[in-house]
This record gives sequence, structure tokens and C-alpha cells, in this order.
Amino acid sequence: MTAENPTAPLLEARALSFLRQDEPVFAPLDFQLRAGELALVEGDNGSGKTTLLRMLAGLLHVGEGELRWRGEPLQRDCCAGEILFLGHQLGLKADLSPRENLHIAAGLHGGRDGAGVSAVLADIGLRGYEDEPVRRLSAGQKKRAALARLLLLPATLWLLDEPYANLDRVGIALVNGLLESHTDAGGAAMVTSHGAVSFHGGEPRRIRMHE
Amino acid sequence: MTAENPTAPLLEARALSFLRQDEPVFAPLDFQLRAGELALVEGDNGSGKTTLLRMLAGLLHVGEGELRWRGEPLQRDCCAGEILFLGHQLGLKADLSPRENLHIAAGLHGGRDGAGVSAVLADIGLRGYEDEPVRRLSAGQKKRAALARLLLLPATLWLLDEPYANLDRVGIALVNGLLESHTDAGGAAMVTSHGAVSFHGGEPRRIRMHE
Amino acid sequence: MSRASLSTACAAMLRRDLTLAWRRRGDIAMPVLYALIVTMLFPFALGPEDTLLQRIAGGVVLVTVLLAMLLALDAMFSSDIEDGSLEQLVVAPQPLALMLGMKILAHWLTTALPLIVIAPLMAAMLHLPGAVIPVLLLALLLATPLLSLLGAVLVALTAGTRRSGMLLALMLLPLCVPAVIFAAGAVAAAQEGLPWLAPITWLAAALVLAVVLAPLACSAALRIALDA
Amino acid sequence: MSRASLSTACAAMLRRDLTLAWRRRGDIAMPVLYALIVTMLFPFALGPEDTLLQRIAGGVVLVTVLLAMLLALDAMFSSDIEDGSLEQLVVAPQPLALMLGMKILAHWLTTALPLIVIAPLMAAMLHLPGAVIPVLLLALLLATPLLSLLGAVLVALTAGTRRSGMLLALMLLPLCVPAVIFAAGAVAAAQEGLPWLAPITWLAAALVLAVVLAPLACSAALRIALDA
Amino acid sequence: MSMLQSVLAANGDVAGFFRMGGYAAYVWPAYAVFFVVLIVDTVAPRLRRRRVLRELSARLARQQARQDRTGGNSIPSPPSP
Amino acid sequence: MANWIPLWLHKLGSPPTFYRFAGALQPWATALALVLGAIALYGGLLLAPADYQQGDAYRIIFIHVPSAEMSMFIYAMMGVAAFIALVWRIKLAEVVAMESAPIGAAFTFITLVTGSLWGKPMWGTWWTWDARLTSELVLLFLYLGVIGLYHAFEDRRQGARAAAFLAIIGIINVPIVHFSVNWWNTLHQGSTINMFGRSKISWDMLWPLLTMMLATKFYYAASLFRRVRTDLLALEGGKDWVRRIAEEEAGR
Ligand code: HEM
Ligand SMILES: Nc1ncnc2c1ncn2[C@@H]1O[C@H](COP(=O)(O)OP(=O)(O)OP(=O)(O)O)[C@@H](O)[C@H]1O
Ligand SMILES: Nc1ncnc2c1ncn2[C@@H]1O[C@H](COP(=O)(O)OP(=O)(O)OP(=O)(O)O)[C@@H](O)[C@H]1O
Ligand SMILES: [Mg+2]
Ligand SMILES: [Mg+2]
Repeated sequence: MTAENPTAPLLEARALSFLRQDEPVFAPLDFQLRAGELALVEGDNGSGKTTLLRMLAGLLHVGEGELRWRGEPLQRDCCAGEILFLGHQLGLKADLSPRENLHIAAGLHGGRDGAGVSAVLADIGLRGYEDEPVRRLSAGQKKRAALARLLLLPATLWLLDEPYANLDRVGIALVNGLLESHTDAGGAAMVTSHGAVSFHGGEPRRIRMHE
Repeated sequence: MTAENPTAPLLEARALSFLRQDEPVFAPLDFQLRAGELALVEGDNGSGKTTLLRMLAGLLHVGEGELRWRGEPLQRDCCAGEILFLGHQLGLKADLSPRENLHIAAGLHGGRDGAGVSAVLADIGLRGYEDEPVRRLSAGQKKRAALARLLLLPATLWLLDEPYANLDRVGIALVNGLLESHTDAGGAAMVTSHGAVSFHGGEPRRIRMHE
Repeated sequence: MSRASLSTACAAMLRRDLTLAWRRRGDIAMPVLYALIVTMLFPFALGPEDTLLQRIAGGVVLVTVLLAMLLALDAMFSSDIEDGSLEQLVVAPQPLALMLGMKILAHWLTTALPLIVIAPLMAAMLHLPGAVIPVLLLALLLATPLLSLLGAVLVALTAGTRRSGMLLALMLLPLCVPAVIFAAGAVAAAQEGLPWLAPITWLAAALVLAVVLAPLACSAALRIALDA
Repeated sequence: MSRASLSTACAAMLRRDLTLAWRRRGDIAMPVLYALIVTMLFPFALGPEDTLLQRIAGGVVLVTVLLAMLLALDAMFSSDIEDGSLEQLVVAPQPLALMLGMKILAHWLTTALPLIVIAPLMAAMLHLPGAVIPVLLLALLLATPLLSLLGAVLVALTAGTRRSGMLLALMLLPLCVPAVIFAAGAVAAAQEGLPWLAPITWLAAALVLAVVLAPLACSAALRIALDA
Repeated sequence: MSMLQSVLAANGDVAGFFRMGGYAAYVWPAYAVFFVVLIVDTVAPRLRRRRVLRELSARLARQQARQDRTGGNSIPSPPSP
Repeated sequence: MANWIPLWLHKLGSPPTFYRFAGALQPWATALALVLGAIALYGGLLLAPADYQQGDAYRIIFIHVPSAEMSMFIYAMMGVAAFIALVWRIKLAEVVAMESAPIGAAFTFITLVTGSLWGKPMWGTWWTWDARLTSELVLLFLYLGVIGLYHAFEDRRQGARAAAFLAIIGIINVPIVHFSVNWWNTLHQGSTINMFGRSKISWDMLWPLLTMMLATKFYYAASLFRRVRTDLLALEGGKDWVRRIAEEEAGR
């Protein structure tokens, strides 16, 4: 992780908005995210949380305003390998097993030091389901298989869209634990969620989407 | 709602289990559900909640044990039109609007007296999105469009698989309100959920899935 | 509370599938375009010799139309399975066979009918004599619904599996062959000025049987295929 | 933390798509079976006359193989878009064009190669003279990757739209025709004992150009298609 | 004259039997296919039976091992990456 | 009324019972098949005279016709078992239907190959698209479809039910194969053997043919028993009776 500009925040949005058919989807947003911070994106259904996260991930282009990554305007290659995105669609191939899916992800992103696929799968609570095709997993098990990427892949900024949905209580605690150790290690995360989620470490920064 | 046997419970399971490859997915279950009751199906990810609900809906055939509907063995036609099922997959056509999707549902199931499609959509919080193709809705809006069926269609037993997932707080309160008025009107419901969901009216009956 | 009447339900099903097809009218046009491309490529591939083209015209049009239908068959239930609509249909308090019959009808209307409409054009592109075209159309009008109905049963059977494509083709082949033989037989007979009623009658008889039995078989097959 | 090297990433992509194809090997076999069915139906539809069959054999095999590939083209990215894998690929820190090149290669290996392998069988079923078969194979070896590459660009362009089918067919047609003309020209020339090198050279030149440019165009098209 | 008579005749025309009146190239492959296919059909289930039994005893051994080990299902603790 | 059918089926249909029953009969069936087959081959290849028209090529008849007959007979058996499996959900019937398919496919394949080996010298071609040949090919595709569908499902019993359904639909093809020579005039031979009237072929040729037909029936029984026993072991892996067998065989 080479920071070009150590004082600048990791991610900074200035009057950011996204346009669909020339209409902004949400009111202009201003926020900063520093290393070690966790931001909770809040808003009602349809307020634009998913849209915001997809824009940060580089899937949608910035409509108006500005987005800066370590002080530089955000471009595709300047943050390559530093951002991990998990959307409503999990990005798992249903015909492959969790193990195979993770191997592909590691092939594309490179692996974290010392994180083996089997160990990660065991940690995420899929022991015994490593070699079952994903399509045969229950909804929560699929979600866990997708979340295992967080443990396996190296990244500075996590963009998680409703990571708690479909998880049981153990799973929710697990995600909270992951987020805590990620921010402790100097990473940052943006999370959208509706449920009554209690974080262990202090109060997260909140970004409210206004309609 | 013609009850053949007024003293019998609406739904009764005796040593019920489902077999995959000749192995039971969950330990034999015994439970009863009477009119006006709400049952919460609890269990960890992969414990078989979805499987149970699909079996009750008649999509999977009973493996071992017995399932009785108003005292009679459950068969396809004896409960026709009395059961409403909402699974992980919402059963909405992405190219049709919520209004069109609901019109089809009403065509298949018949409509509740006095429930108009527009009114139902407004009640569920989709005012303004009635004629947008479902594929352009956000995750929570899609869920709401599927839940609108509960208001529109006549049914005695609701089988809801994680109805709260993806909903915001208003949406969760809305589902709780729906469940309350349904049980008050003599209906019954089985709901699976992980989140910290607080029901208004009293403590629901709980069905625990053991692994 | 009002139970939905049978006719309302049928109308709702039919309207739904037709609306969906209209929303994705590009996809309906696909088999049509496919058929047109094939007929356009043939003169390129074989050289534009009138007598040769004329000789093979009837057969090529028949094969092309049936293959174009096969293409669309695979998708008959797949989107409904993916988004859970089929579950909702199975759970609905209506006779499943009838509802599936409506789906098959909609499928035929949206894939086969456009093909039949352009069949004369295709025949003309290959210089088929004008007098044979009515027989060709009659053969297509009987063979295509037959294929839709039988195909629906097989598609339903493979609905629960992962390897549907090949299986479907494997199982459909035995059904295609007789239909092609009879239809091509009628067209060839007409082209040579011989009586062509016998093969047409066979097709018609098979169609009547299929109309009655296929929806029932289809619903039974679907219930089996979804049960896992 | 270790950045993934380019070759690891390429290998992972290729392995992934080949594994997936193997898991659904029924679907790979689909174009093959389709092609076999077509070649089997032709004798039925046209009557089993050796000279006629022989006359049209080369053209039929070419058209059939290319059409069978068209069938599979549509699905090149669709499942990846549905389950969100394509998003993950776009977000991954690897050159997208190269990754898509791997996907196209895998697609060609799983759809075109089996077709080329059975092409001699199809040719034999239609009684094509054995001496022509090498030329047919050469033409196919050049024409099929060309189609895969150009098709991929068009599929990527239509990925975001709903009416993909028709658009795809419409845009591919002008690309198919020259390929078929050159390939069929070579085969016809060989069948008549004339020199067949010129059309083959044209195909090869087009292929080289496509290998370089198509992946880049494909990645640009996909980024546009996903951005909504 | 039957084939046996010619085989047993004074000159002992055994080669004639294998020549099959000039149709050897058709008759013998036919019989070969018949026997090969049926032998494969006979052997395949025997091999499969052996495999099934081997897998079964492995499964039984695993179950035994699991029963011997004490303990139920432990809840996975949040990892510390 | 016909209550005894399911009752009787359930009794013999209990997997351990059938496993023992099939185990006892299977060696006898194998032995009979071998002995009868050897006699038929002796009669057909050595005793029977050459045909006045076809020469010695006709000797393919002794495998072609029995195989052709078995290809249809086995399909019929599979259809019956499939029907029972679907109506009464009896596991044994599912297994019998599914394990008949590969045997039937084998015989169909033999019929096709021997037929074309016979056709080359007689008709001058390996293959024509005539009604009987085509319908026999369709039969092979049906068998392959049944086998493929069975294995395409992850749950074996669900696969068996789906494939049984396909088998029942496909049964219309069997009469088509049989009567195709009467319904359409074709290249293929009409009926030569007439069970009740005078057959058109001489006794010297007929008796080996009939013996071989009987031998293939016994072969079918033996093969089916072997396959069903294996399949039952695989399907009932969790049950006690299978565990006991597994332990016994492992001990040996
Ligand atoms: C690939 C080529 C062939 C196929 C697929 C085929 C198929 C069949 C079938 C399915 C039957 C059984 C019919 C029944 O029992 O109803 C049969 C019977 C027979 N086949 Fe063939 N056959 C072929 C070629 C030939 C040839 C070349 C000959 C002789 C020239 C031949 C002679 C016979 C005879 C004599 C019978 C017995 C007919 C009867 O008694 O009904 N077959 N064949
Ligand atoms: N593909 C699309 N095309 C057009 N409009 C869209 C599309 N996706 C979402 N929208 C609209 O954009 C708005 C924001 O959607 P978004 O998915 O970002 O909401 P969200 O905050 O994630 O909601 P949820 O909590 O329900 O997931 C919604 O009003 C939705 O209808
Ligand atoms: N189609 C399938 N084929 C095979 N096994 C399956 C299939 N669907 C689910 N399973 C397995 O059956 C078990 C129960 O799954 P089910 O979906 O009922 O769980 P669940 O309680 O709904 O879990 P969740 O809370 O994650 O939704 C799981 O172990 C799962 O892996
Ligand atoms: Mg969202
Ligand atoms: Mg579930």
C-alpha cells in the first residue's frame, strides 16, 4: 500500500451525484473516508445506496461532482487492486464449488499473505461445504462464500452492499468481527445496511442518502 | 374459508422430514399451527428453513412423516388457494412493472375483496414506481413488490421466507403490521428470519430447526 | 374474497406471456432473422444455380423453420424457473396443465407464427414454385405446434437438470424426424404433382393427440423436475 | 500481500471458463448435436440422392458450423452478467481486454473446436470427397475464431440492452457473409480442383487483425454496456 | 452342405469356416461386436459393485471415527486476519 | 380391488428381499444363457446350411434378429417398470427401469451395427433412411435420452422418476419399429418368422435362431439382476442390511 499523499484521505467525494436520464439519483454528497474508518451508508429503499457503491467501485461513471482517491482524481488504474466490491449479486458461479470460486478470485486479485483458501472457508463457517456446487448451498451459505473473499483478497477499501442480509446471528457477528479487524489493520470500509447492526468498536461514521 | 373440521389445527406436522439422496435434511419436526397463530422458523444458515417452507407449499414432496391440513392429509387440491408462498426468489418478471406483475397474480389467485392493485402498491410504499419495469427497481423495492401479493391475494396461510431481508426500517414495520392484521383476521403465518425482529402482538410460536 | 375463474386465469397467463414477448420483441425476431440468414447464406454457400436451389427449397425451408423453433424452445421455462415465477404458478390454485397449455400457446404464437408468416418469403428466395407454397404452409401449420407441444414436455423434464441443452437435443431428435419426414413428404409430393393429403393427415392426427395429452404430460414432468 | 501476476490471472480465467464448460458439458455438446441433427435432417428433407448431397455438402457443413457457433455466442457473457461475475472481473486489477481475450479463447475452445472435430464426420455423411476435407478444415480453423472474436464484440455491445437477440443477429449478418463466401469459395475451388489459397489468405489476414483489435473493442464495449 | 460337414470333410476345410463363403469381413465383425458389447455390459456392473462397496466401507469407517471423537458442532469463532 | 398388486409388489419390492432373490437366481440365468447361446452358435454357424441367395452372409441373422427383438422387448419391460415406479413410487421398480436402459441400449447398438454389416453386402449400402432403420435409430436415441436424463439429476430418485416418465412417452416408438415394414414399403426384410403360421425359413435355420432368442432373454435376466443388485447397494448405502453386506465383503 503505497500512499502517494499521506495526509490526504483515502477517499473523498465532493458534491458527488449520479445522473440517470439527466436526473440526479441522490442529492449531492460530500464525505471523506480515512484509513481505519468505517462508514455506514444509510437510507431508505431506493435512496441510491447501491448506486453510490457501484460508482465508487468504478462500475458506474461519476455524474457530477468529484471523487478523489488519496488526493488524486479517481481513475481506473490508480486504485487497481485496492478496492473490493460486494454487491447484491454475489459474483459466484453456481456450478463451481466455493473453493473453486475463491481460487479464481485469488488468481485475479492475488492472495493475502498467509490466507489459504481452505482456512478461509473454515473461518467463514463453510467447513464441509468447500466442494459442494454453490447452487446447492442455502441463501446464507452462498452469502458466506461471497464474504470469504474479504478474508482471502488483499484490499484497502471494502465496499459492501448489505453484507448482513440472509446471514444468521453468528454470521452477522462474524462480519462485524471482520470489519473490526480490517479497520484496525488500517483498511477502510463502506457498508450499507438496514438491520439493527451494532458494531463493536465505537460509533461508525454515517453517510445519509437524502432523497 | 370453509373449515371441514373446526377443532383440528390448520396445519399439523408429525415427525416431518425431507430426504435428499435418502438422507434427512433436518431432524423430524412436530408442530401445530392454528388459525390466528404466527410461527417463527428459526435456525442457522443451512439448517433447512427454506426446505421446510417449500415442502409446506407443496413444491417438494414429503419425505417421511405426515403433514395434515385441517385434519386431512395435505394434498394439492384440498388447500388450493389457501396458501401463499414467498421464497428467496421473488417470482416477479423483471420486464414487467409491479402493476402488471400483480395483475397476473390476481388473475391466477383471484383478488381479495376491495383490494385494488393501485391501492395495494401505494400501501406497500411503491407509489410512483407502479409502472417502472421491476428490473429498474432497487433490491428493497423489488422485495416490496413481491410482498404486495400479501395484501392483494386471498389466503389463509402465509409462508414467508426471510421477508425482512433488504427492507428498510419502515418496510420491516410494514411487514410486522401486515402479519398482525393477518393473524387478527384469523389467518396464520410461518415466517423465517434471522434479524432482531420484534413482533407487536405478543410472543410468536417458535419452531427451531435442529441440525 | 373471490376465487379466480378459469377463463380469467387463462387470459392472465396468455396476456402475461404475450406482453413479455412484446417487451423483448428483439428476442422474438431472433428465430425469424436466423431463418432468413440461413436462407440467404445458402445461395452464397452453394452458388446461385436456380435449378439446384429450387430442388432443395422445400426441404431447406422446413428444416430451417423447425430448427429456428428448436432454438427458442430451450428458453420456454428457463426464465420462469430462474426468477421463481414457475414456483408461483405451481402453487397457484389453478389446473397447472391448462396454465402450461396457455404458455405453450403463447410460445407458439410468438415463435412459430412469425416464422410461418415469412416462410413464403424464404420459399420465394429459393425459387420454390408458387403452387407448392400453400402445401408448405399447411405442413408448417401442423408441424410447428406439434413440435411446440412435444418440445414443451421434454423441456419440462429437463427443467430440474443442469445439462439441459444436449439432452434436449438428444430427446427432441426422435420427435423431429417423423415430423420432418411427413412435412417434407407432403411438400415433395406437391412439387411433383402427386397427391399430398396422406402425410398431412398423419400430421393432423398426431397434432390432435398432442394437444390433448402434451399439457398434461408437461405438468406432470414439471412437478417431477422441480421436486428437489 | 502479493499482486497476482498477469499469467496467473490469465490461467485462472481460462481454467475457470473451461471448468465451467466441463461442468455443463451437456451444453457444449449442444452445438455439436445441433450440427449433427442438421446434417442428418438434410437427407430426409432433400431425399437421399448422392450426387445432390455431394454437390451441396461443403456449403451445408460450413453454414451449419457457423450457425451452430452463432447459437452459442449469445450466451458468452449472459451468465456472467446475471450472477455478478462480470462486475467482479471489471473491478479486478487486471487488464480487462486480456481477461476477455481469455474468455473468447475458452469460448472458441469449447464451442468451435468440437464442431471442427466433427466436421469431417458431417462431410462424410453428405458424401463430400475425402480430398476436399483438409481444405474444409483449414477454412473452418480460420473462419471460426474470426466469428468468435467479432461476435464477442457485438455480444458485449448488446450486453446492456434487453433486445439483444435481434440486434446481435442483425449486426453479425454482415460479418458472417464475407467469412462464408471466402470459406465456401475455398472449398468449392478445392472440390473442382482449382487453386484455393487466395480466399484462405484473406481469411487469415482478417483473423490476425481481429485477434489484436477485438479484445480491446470488447472491453470498451462492455464498460459502456455495464454503465447504467 | 452344412458348414460342419465341410469342416469335417476329408480335406478338413477349417479355413473355409473362417472365410464364411467370402463374407468373413461382414460376419465376423458382427459377431465380434455382439460379444464385445455384451462382455462390456457384464463387466461394467461388477466393477461398479466393487467401487460402491469400497466407498461404502470408507464411509462407515469415517462415521465410526466421527462417533469416537467427542464433541458436537462448534460455532466458528470470528477470525482474526 | 386390485389391491394385491401393490401388496405383492411391496413384498418382493423390498430391496433386501429382492437383493437375496436376485442373488440366488442370477448364476442360473447366466449359466442358461451361456449354454443356450453355445448351442445356438453351434447350430447356426456349423450345422445350418448356407442360404441359396445370400450365401453365408445370412449367418448374421442369428445375432441380428435376437438383438433386434431384445431391443424392443427390453424397452417394453422398462416401460412397465417405469409405470409401476411412477404410480406406486416403488424404489425397486425405479431401479429395474433405469438398469434395463443400458442393456437395451447395448442390444439396440448391436442391432444397428450388425444390420449395417449385413446391409453392405446385401443392399450395397451401410445405411439408408428407411423406416425400420430410422425407427431403430430413434430407439437408440430414446435409450440414450433415458440414461442421460437419469444421470442429469443430482437426486437419483428424482432422476429415476423423470427418466421413467420419458421412457413411458417413448414407448409409442416400439410398435413403430415392429410394424414399420408393414406400414411403409421399405428396403428391410418383412416378417420371416411367424409364430403361429408356417415360417418362411427352414427348420435348420429356425431352431438356432429361436434358441438364441431364448439365450438373450436369459442374458437379460442375468445382467439385470447383477445391475439391480449393485444399484440397490449404492442407493441403500445408509441402511443396515447394506452395511452388513459391506462388512462381510470387506472381511473377505
Ligand atoms: C442397420 C440396418 C438394420 C437395422 C437397424 C435392422 C433392424 C431390425 C429390427 C429392429 C428388426 C426386428 C423387427 C421385429 O422383430 O419386429 C429386424 C429384423 C430382421 N432383420 Fe434387420 N435391420 C437392419 C438390416 C438388416 C439387413 C441388411 C437384413 C438382411 C438383408 C436384415 C434382416 C432382418 C431379418 C430377416 C429380420 C427378421 C424379421 C422378422 O422376422 O420380423 N436386417 N431388423
Ligand atoms: N438499472 C436501473 N435503471 C434505472 N433505475 C434504477 C436502476 N437501478 C436502480 N434504479 C433506481 O435508482 C434508485 C436508487 O436505487 P438503488 O438500487 O441505488 O437503491 P438502494 O439505496 O440500494 O435501495 P435498496 O435499499 O432497496 O437496495 C431507485 O429509485 C431505483 O428505482
Ligand atoms: N438444491 C439443493 N440441492 C442440494 N442441497 C441443497 C439444495 N438446497 C439446499 N441444500 C442444502 O440443504 C440444507 C438446507 O438448506 P436450506 O436452503 O433449507 O437452508 P436454510 O435454513 O433456508 O438456510 P438460510 O438461512 O441460509 O437460507 C443446506 O445444508 C443446503 O446446503
Ligand atoms: Mg441496494
Ligand atoms: Mg433459506
